[in-house]
Amino acid sequence: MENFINLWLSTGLSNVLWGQLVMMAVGFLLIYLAVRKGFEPLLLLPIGFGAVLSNIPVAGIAEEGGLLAYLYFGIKSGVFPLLIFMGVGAMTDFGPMLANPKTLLLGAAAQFGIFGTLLGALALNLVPGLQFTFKDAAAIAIIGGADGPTAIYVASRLAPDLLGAIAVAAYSYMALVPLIQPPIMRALTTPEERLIEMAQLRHVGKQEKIVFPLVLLILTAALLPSAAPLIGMFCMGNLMRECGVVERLSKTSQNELMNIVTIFLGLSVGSKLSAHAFLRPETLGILVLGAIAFSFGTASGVVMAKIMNKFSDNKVNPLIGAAGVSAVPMSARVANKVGQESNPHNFLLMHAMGPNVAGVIGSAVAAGVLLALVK
Amino acid sequence: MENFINLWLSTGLSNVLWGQLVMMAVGFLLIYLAVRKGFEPLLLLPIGFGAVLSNIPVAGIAEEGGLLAYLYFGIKSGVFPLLIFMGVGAMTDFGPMLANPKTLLLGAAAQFGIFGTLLGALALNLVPGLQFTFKDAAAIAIIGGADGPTAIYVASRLAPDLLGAIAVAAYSYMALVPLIQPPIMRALTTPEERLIEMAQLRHVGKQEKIVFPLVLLILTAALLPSAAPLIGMFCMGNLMRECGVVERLSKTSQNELMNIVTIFLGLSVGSKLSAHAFLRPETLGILVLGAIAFSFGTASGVVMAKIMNKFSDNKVNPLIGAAGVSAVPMSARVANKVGQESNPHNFLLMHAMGPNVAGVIGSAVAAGVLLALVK
Amino acid sequence: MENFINLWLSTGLSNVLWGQLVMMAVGFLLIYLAVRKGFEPLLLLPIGFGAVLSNIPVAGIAEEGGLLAYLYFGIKSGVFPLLIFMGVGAMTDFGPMLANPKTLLLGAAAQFGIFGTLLGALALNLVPGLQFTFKDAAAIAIIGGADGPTAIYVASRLAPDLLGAIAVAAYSYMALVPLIQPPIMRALTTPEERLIEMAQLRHVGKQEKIVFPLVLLILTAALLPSAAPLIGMFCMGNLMRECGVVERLSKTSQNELMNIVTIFLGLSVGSKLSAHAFLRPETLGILVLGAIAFSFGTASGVVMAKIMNKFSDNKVNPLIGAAGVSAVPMSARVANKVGQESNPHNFLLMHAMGPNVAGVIGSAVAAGVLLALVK
Amino acid sequence: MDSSIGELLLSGAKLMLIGMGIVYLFLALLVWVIGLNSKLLQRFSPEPLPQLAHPAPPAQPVGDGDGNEAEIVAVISAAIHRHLNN
Amino acid sequence: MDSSIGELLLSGAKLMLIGMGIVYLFLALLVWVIGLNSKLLQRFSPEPLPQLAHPAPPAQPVGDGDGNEAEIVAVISAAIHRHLNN
Amino acid sequence: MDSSIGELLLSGAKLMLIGMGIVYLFLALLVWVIGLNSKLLQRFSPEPLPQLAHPAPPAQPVGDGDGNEAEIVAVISAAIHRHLNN
Ligand code: NA
Ligand code: NA
Ligand code: NA
Repeated sequence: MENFINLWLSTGLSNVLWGQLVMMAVGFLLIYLAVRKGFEPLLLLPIGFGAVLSNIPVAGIAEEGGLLAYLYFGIKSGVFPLLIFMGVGAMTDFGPMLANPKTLLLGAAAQFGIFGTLLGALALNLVPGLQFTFKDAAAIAIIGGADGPTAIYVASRLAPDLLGAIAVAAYSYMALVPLIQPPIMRALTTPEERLIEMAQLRHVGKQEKIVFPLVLLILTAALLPSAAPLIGMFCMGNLMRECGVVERLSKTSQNELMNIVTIFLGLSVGSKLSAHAFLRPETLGILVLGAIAFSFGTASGVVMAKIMNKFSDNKVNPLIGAAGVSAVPMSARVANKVGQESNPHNFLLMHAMGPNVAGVIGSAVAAGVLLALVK
Repeated sequence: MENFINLWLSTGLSNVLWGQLVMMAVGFLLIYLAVRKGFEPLLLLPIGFGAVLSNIPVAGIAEEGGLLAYLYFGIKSGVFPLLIFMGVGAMTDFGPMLANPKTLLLGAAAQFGIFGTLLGALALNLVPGLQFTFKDAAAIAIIGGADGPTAIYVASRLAPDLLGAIAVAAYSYMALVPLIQPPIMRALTTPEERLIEMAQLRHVGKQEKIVFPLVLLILTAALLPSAAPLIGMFCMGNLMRECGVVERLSKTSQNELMNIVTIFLGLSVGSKLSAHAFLRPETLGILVLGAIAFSFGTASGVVMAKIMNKFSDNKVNPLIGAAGVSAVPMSARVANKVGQESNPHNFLLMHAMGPNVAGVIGSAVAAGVLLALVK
Repeated sequence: MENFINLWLSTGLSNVLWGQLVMMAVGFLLIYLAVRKGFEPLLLLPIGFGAVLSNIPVAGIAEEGGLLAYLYFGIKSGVFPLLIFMGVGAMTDFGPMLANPKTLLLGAAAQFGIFGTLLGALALNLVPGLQFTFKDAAAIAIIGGADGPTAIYVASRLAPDLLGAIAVAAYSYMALVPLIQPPIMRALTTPEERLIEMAQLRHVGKQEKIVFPLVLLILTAALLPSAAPLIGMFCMGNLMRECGVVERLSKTSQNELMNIVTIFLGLSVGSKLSAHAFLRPETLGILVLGAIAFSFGTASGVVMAKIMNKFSDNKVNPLIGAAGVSAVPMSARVANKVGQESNPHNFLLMHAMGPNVAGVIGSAVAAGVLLALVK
Repeated sequence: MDSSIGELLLSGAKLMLIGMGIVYLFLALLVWVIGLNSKLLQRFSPEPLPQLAHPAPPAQPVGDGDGNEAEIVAVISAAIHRHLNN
Repeated sequence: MDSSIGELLLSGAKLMLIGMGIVYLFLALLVWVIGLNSKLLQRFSPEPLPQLAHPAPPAQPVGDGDGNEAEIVAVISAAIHRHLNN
Repeated sequence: MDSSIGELLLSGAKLMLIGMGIVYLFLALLVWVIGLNSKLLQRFSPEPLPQLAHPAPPAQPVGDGDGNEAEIVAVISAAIHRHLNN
């Protein structure tokens, strides 16, 4: 009898708290979105599992001594996001951007999504019940960078408590880019602008591609050392890709190492989806702000392109400005697709890859600014 | 001269203890069994090396600051067996089990091997010189689960001192399945029973395969949270396999990650094969009990199948009951082979895969019971 | 305004020290050598990045809590070099050496490079401003082993402060083998000797290849346990390669695991290239000694071959003695190439692989001696 | 000490009963849930059967990482073979 | 509290200006450096253009690990196809 | 200080002698053991020589992970080539 009572007391049912139930439901929702809707499945599936596992009562998988607590150390130390960023660097072809460097400015403009959201997060303090410190606001703002590892790296440094919500918001909105961006792009452009065809990109030599990551690293070291971990690992990955003499390392950092770290990163991010950290009015604020951040970023990129067209003869199709938010390669594809709605023979994909990868650099730079100035 | 004495004093020969010699011999025996006899070489080869390396005098490879001491942390934390279990999940096709869910009961019955052995281990306290606590007995019993990572996980939690002997016994007997099982199977079945042909398995849809790991996870969370780390990681692996949207992660967890962790796990298990932990009468008890555990599990599976046949028209070939011990896929192959001795055209392999993978779940559930109730 | 001052104070430019600038330049030089000159790019590229990243002012990437400080733990613990050594074992074919075991003596002779350099390093204490302890000298001497992981392992144990310089010297000179060795080889051999054709190697059976790593492990355990971590992991890798039953593990340890650890190892070695540790007169001494070590090793190998020819009818082409320094497979190729200058139809490559892999064992043995006797 | 062994054995027997009970209950519950799930899916979200009703594909329990490669090799061999026979 | 929110917002606005300024400056600097670099390379170390001036190949941002295999399969299929059509 | 350097050098020389001695002894022992082992194996467990007595295959010291793929590609190329030449 005593054994049966012990047994019942050891079940999840007899111990579960409402918050845990809700968070497990959130975890399953993320898994559903990943599997059935194809929302960034590589991250949202492990994050969803992390959320479910860490909220199972009694098991304590995310508590000290549990699997997820050990894995989380990879985020706390910054190792996981930086390794992912190295892999992203090894996957990135800067060719389109180097062929048309002006598009870097589109990537810069789109970072307005970050800083505008910062202001928005601070303004939310006016809403009773919501309270964001300056650090919180900065961490939330980085969602606007539309770049997963950057968001996780910054949040783990500035506001570890919000990490779960921020990562979920960032990846969810990145998955929603094909829904969020087109209306904004159409609203801000005229039909004529959407028809602009761009000159074919010049060929970019191997040497330029090899020199670029080194130059980027030097500039970062000189001007913005707080961004050096992120950009440094990114440049290392990219140089491994382009130099052609360390194929083995480049392949592994793009594939096996990336996959292993992705599984661990997702699980550990999910372990931050605890009821006490997530079921707060602040989370709603974060989700709303995230949507705003993406919209702002998209809009600024498009508007910047229109401004550039005022001052230059080499017209830029303003749709590719939307790709400046990063969300590689999704937003570049969106730009291409919206462009082809107007003219099916207008291939913008390559042109949009320029601002797209510029957006990655841009948000790493913005992350550096936040890490340097927000104390 | 002094230098020569120092030198001689630094050799292994001048420092070796008898126990170390014997344990190195055990290590080489394991390597021999792995390489020449093909006994679970993926695990027994690294375990053998771990045993040899950790018993080399002076070198201190398994002592604090040594390689194997660092690697062992992956077992102590539970990370290694859980990652292996994720990989096993990603390698498991639940199709045959879902097509014929009744076979789950065969996987349940075979767990009698675990609990019977528990009783046996406790009874061994009657033998003078042997002493097993309740925790020890539970850790030994899990050998009957015929599942490597589960055994290592449970042993590392309940009786780390016995880990080496338990892991070696588990893997050795798993390798011996083709020798241990057939006589028992033949003894407990009539020739007519062995001839039973089973209906072709129905096709199992993709959706059922996707839903199953989620349902299993929910039931575990609700009823047996102590099994949640094991079953949770297993389900994650299986969902990654079946969902079709994270092929990269599924492949990596089945291959590279699995291989890396296997090497580390084997070496660290081997590092627990120290003379002081292994050269005790208890080890002999463990080896004897392991053989009994496998026999009991096999017998219960077969008998359960015969009982089910009494109550159902859909006859089950009782040979596939033996596959309930898990030892995937070896015991399913054994069932198939023994069946074909009677009728070479009777293909039982697919039918035996059902109880086989059910046995994995069954022993994880039993592990959960032990972890919950043995304090 | 205040913000702008903060900003300026947060830049690298306002904080950089001369030493950091120089070390970043060294890092870029290593990257240049790797990418454009093909100098051991798999290691020198990550080492170069490690040097650059760890010397970026303000960022503190190699300081406590930074990425490189975490990665360095893999060297401090010895785990990284030992895993690399396992991978090297899995890549090594001992066939040519087993076919002609005499060549082991060439591998032994070439280790004179190590011990001669030890004496040289100690003699450098006569130069005012240079100061090497006995431990320092032993760590520097191991450069003469021409084997990266061995050098890193020994240096991390005996003189962690010199690790950066030692690793850079070791890999740089390994890359320079095609320049350093040929003049020495030509100077020490007569044209007739260079024309010696060697008998075709006998076929070496699978069993011999399987038994060899086990025998080597036993001898090491008995006689030189201080070399057991290195040689043990090496033997494990080699047995995994030859036994044929753990193909999965062998492939992974040669490829993905090796690549991952190589990236981490390179970065962490680079993080030891700090101004304070590298910009010392001692570094110059290390570089000079490294060149001497390689030359001594080459010369001793060649001379040993000539001595052996005096006592045996089975003539050995003394050029293959130079391959005894290890630097696998570069120095074996050099021997082959210099041989073909005299007779384009004289294929020495296979014959040179014998002393080449013997050199790996030889330097691991020498490392064991240093670790055992230098306290 | 004998008495304490008796107690141990008693606890062991209890644990055996409870343990086997839970294992059976849990897996029986799973049998029921699988059946229910299968029915629900067939009613609300039926999947088209594959053209040729074939048995479930063989499980690949361990080490099937090279499957694709094997397939490629098979395809190549076939191609070459046919070619040479032409 | 209102006043402190006002202060927060003011700091936020400042940070926005500085932040966007730095991002623009940094990337504009990059534009200039890329141009400079391209010119320097063309003058001092020109690369031969590829035969057929084609646009830069598509970026492969994620998961192209199987590219080679796909290519192999494509090559095989083509070979077999031509063969069968012979 | 000079005297201590003298001592250091003396210890170094000793270590050199001992070290080279051990290296030689160890590897010479290995030579003997390899020979012994080879003889024992040939007597008690002879392996059939491969059909065509060929020299030991080349060592693949680093980075041969893609060997198989290269082989496949080579086989394919050959197949296609022969095919096209038909
Ligand atoms: Na961005
Ligand atoms: Na089982
Ligand atoms: Na060497």
